[in-house]
Amino acid sequence: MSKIGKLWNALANPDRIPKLYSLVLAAFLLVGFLVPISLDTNQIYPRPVPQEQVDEESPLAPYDRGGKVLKTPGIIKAQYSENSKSIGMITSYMSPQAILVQSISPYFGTSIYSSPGGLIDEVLYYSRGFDTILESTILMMSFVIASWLVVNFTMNTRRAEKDSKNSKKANIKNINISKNISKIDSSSLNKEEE
Amino acid sequence: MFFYTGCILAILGSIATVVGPGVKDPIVRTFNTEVAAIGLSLIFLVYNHTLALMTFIAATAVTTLILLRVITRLEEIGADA
Amino acid sequence: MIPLDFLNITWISIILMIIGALGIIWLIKPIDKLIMFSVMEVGFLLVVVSFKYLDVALVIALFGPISTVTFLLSIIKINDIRKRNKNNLEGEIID
Amino acid sequence: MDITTLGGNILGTIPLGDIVIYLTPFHLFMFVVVLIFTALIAMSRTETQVEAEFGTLKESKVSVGLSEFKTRRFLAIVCGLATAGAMITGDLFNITLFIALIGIVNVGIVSAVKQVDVLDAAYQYGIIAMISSLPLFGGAAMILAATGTLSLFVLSGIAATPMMIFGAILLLIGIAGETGIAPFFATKAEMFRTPGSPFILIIHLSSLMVIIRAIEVLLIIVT
Amino acid sequence: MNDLSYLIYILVVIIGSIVGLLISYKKHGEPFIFNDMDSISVIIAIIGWILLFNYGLFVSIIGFISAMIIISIALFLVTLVIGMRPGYGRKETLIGIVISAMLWFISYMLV
Amino acid sequence: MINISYNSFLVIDTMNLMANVLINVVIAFLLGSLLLGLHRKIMARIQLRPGPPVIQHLLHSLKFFFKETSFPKTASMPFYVSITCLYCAIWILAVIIGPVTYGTLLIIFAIYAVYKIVEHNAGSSSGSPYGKLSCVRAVFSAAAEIPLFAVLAIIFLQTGTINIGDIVTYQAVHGPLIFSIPLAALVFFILILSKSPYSPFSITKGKDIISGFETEHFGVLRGYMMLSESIAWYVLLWVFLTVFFGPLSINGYLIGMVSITAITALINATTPILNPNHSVMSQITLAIVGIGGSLLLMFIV
Amino acid sequence: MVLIPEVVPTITASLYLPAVYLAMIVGFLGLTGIAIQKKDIHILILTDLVGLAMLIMVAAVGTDLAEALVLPGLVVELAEIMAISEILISREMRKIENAEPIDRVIARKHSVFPFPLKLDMEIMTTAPNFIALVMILYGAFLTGFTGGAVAGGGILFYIFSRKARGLPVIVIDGIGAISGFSWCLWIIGFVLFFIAPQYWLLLLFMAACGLFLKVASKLGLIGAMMREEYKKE
Repeated sequence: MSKIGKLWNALANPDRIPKLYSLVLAAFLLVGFLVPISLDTNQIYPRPVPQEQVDEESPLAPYDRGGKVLKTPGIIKAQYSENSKSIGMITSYMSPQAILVQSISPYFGTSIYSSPGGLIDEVLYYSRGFDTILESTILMMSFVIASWLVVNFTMNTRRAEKDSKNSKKANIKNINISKNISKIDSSSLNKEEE
Repeated sequence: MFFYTGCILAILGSIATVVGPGVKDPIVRTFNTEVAAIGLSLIFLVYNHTLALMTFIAATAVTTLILLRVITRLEEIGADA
Repeated sequence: MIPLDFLNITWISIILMIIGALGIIWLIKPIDKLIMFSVMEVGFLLVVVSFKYLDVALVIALFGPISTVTFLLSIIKINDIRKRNKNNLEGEIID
Repeated sequence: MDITTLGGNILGTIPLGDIVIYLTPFHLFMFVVVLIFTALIAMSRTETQVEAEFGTLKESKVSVGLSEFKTRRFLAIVCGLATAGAMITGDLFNITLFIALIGIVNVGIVSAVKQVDVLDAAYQYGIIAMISSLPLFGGAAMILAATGTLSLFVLSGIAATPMMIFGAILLLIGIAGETGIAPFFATKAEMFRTPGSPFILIIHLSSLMVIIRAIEVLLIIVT
Repeated sequence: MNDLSYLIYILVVIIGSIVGLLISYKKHGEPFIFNDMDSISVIIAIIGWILLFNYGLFVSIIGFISAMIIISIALFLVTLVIGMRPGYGRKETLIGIVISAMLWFISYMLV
Repeated sequence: MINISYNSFLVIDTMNLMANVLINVVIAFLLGSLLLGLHRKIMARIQLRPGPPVIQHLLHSLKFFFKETSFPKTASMPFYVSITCLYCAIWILAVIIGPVTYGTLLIIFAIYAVYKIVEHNAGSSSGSPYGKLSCVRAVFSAAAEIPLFAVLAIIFLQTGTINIGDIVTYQAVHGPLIFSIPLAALVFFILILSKSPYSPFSITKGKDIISGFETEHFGVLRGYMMLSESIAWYVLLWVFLTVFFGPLSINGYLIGMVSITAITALINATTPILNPNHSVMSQITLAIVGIGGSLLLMFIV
Repeated sequence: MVLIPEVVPTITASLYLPAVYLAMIVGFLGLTGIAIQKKDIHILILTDLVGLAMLIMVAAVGTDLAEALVLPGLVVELAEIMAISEILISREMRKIENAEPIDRVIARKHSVFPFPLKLDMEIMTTAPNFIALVMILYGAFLTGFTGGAVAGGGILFYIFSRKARGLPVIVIDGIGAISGFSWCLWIIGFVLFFIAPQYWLLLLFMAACGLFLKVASKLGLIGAMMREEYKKE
């Protein structure tokens, strides 16, 4: 019983939690090898065979989904196509500079279709736009956190100057003492690193 | 073909990251994750996820930057973390 | 089977990548690793080109130097720091 | 299994493309509760922790500084909105994204404090939040692969296969890590020792609400 | 309206015990002593328990009173005794229960 | 004409519902506080003390409504007051969902979660170190009690519904659930035990931290807290009895509630309070055993 | 003529199983690595590996949707690694600041704040202008998250190889404000998408450019952080 108690107490130590968690997860991933896994081929937003469009020398490979600019929509198989009235239009749209690039070289399909219009825009902005809101919010929040820490703490240059002044003063004052101390002290500091 | 090369690279890279030679040095470890990243890039390429691949390349560069910053910073302040 | 058959773009890129990967893993000195990293990256660039995605190749080419420079900088900096710490250990005060 | 057996009759849906937000009494209740708490957080000021000192008759006061207060309040409100969103969304991947957002914001809320122990706990929690992105997104992707859909409406009509159950358990592990239920409670509980009661309240609120919602989602998937 | 009657019963129980508590404190201001039984509370307890156990009988005898009222009165009387200050009213309750149970048993056998 | 009559019918229906809610809430409060008083009395008798009268808990809660209310200077202001209102509101809502309308169990689950949050914030919003400790412990205990509540997933898997009314009808056909999923019932009982006063699991209100999260709430606020506590106890017992024992008459409920209160009192009087970590981990172990065991049983049978 | 299949092609479907197994192996290795590591910084690096496993798992589905879902996954990884690394740094700094005063004289004197790097690399003076220009232009052409990342990389590289040090706080705030506004632009674009689908072209540009600006400015911020780190004398 006391052993269990000790174990339970050890589990309450924050340092051990990530390790415990990763162990549990790793063990569970091994279970995944026993589970029958197969891809259901009836997916939404399917795409053609890899390299098929390149072999056909389509200048828009690998994101060519048909359609004509501002006229006919491209082919998109969405979950609820009734919720998105103009589905496929974005995929079929190309900005003027994209048309220019298309006429220059047949090997720039990716960049053509990641400029406004194109498949990813269709999915990211139109049919699943809410996901992208969240995604960019996550990025923004992490930047808020990081930049707040940077500005107020880890990179506070004003404080750095103040501190360096202080430490210089202290240094001049205690130059003798610090000379004596530094030997002991720095060795103790660096011992941990080795 | 490239798919399996990608798999090999990813597995090799991750093994090396965990128990490779000299991984006590965090910089070495960061380098080794790069191998796995290239393996992943290959897989993206095979699936024709080229946009994701482009973003991944950019994001990897930034992630590496951040990691290296942490490493140097910690080394600088002599932290034992 | 002619040995020169292996000189097609697929095998070259794969061999380059594998060599690069093994090099990154087995060489311990960071600078050596950096060189091998470039080798691996070139192999990957080759693959992308053989897939005919030139724009992706462009991005890789652009980000290549950036990662190299970052790695280089931090390697130099860390070496610097370690040297200082070693000096520090010998009792020298750095201002 | 029909969604209505779990949450009550559907009061309405809000279609946002493929992502359909749906309202049942259960989701509405959770949504409203979270919004009430978020509103309260936006209004209230922080408490001051007063503790007696040893050896003297003085007392030490720990309170939250102004700039810290503003940042933390902002993050807390975002966290509240994210939790509210996670309550009513009807898309699997959307939920995982909401949960990831909650995780990162939770770390942020305590990241500004000065206590080393709390920072340590926040760091460990952050590590778990990062690791748990594997089971979260992986589980969602696995369910997508097994069924070809992410919409909970459609998922509720599909009978469970072993692969779906595997994905669901992966999802559960991810949520357990991200929300810090036992046996992973320690990192999260340590974070609560810092002052700023309204803000750390939202950490707790989000995790509990997400667990309840997760149980509902898992039941939808599994049956 | 089933719930309402139970609400009334609970209220009666509470009022009964409060009144009982007040009465017993009025009556016994002294520190707790094991003294003998209080005859009035014995009578109240017996009446209360008899009413509680045999309300069906009483309803059939006196037709115009509903069961609810009888039970309410019974509960009031019963809890008046139970709710007395600690140590008081225990023996009385016991006697009440025993006697009324016997009575109920007899009436059950007879009918 | 039809329209009017329909409207008046609606009005009568709403009035009926309101009256029903009111009656049930009052019953919950009164019966809950009587049960808590009984709990205290039984514990006292087991520990060979005379103990206070059964109505003492009720008198206490009423008493606080007439006391002077004061607010700590350090409190986090709107929260400090509103948290007690929320405390009260969620349990009244639980009464509406449970005994009045026989709604879905998930909402009661959610209410329990909100209750843990209220407990947490009541502790932390006052600024008192005891409240703070209680707040941290509330997080601990929430980590353990929410999985206990997750046992309702088992009920769902067994009965195919989570609606209380449907569960009752299911039990009327198939017999009480306590016979088919006894482990789930045990886990739910542990939850009730952890909510009862002086229990080995009630770390948030352990006497080592004075009164835990209630330490700094005075006067009317405290009155509201005690009121909601009684309602909570009643609701939890009601849910347990309804979900696991099937359709019961009101006398059945009464007997069930009294006996569960007596059992918890017996357990609480004889066990010490556990250290927070141990409390959490033992509850979680029980939850895992209960949920896993009942799943196994369901697969085997 | 383009042919979009109704179902996932068999090649993609046959790749699914090995890809998922690969993800599991990589994830397993990373997780066991985390379980046996003791130092926090190593754990942080290894979580990167776990993130890779997650990306493989998502990408293995092999549809357009999967590709769209890879992007949020990437962003989450990037975002979390950044926030957490910052917390790690600040924790270690607090630790050292709170250490015994006798240590502090030495520890602080040369450690808590980054010291300058004596380095004169040719590439740092000549290359940035050109690389940054190309990348920003290309990123502006791409727009969206990808373009933002590319252009942001350029800005990052440019800022961080400039010579002067001591970035005023206002600049960081300014960058933050730009990204905040562009985020709002993007949200407005998205909401209007559903209210007024007939203006989808305009809204598409709003959303794409908003996201582009946002991501680019954010990454530029990292450059500002890095410049403090690798400042020159």
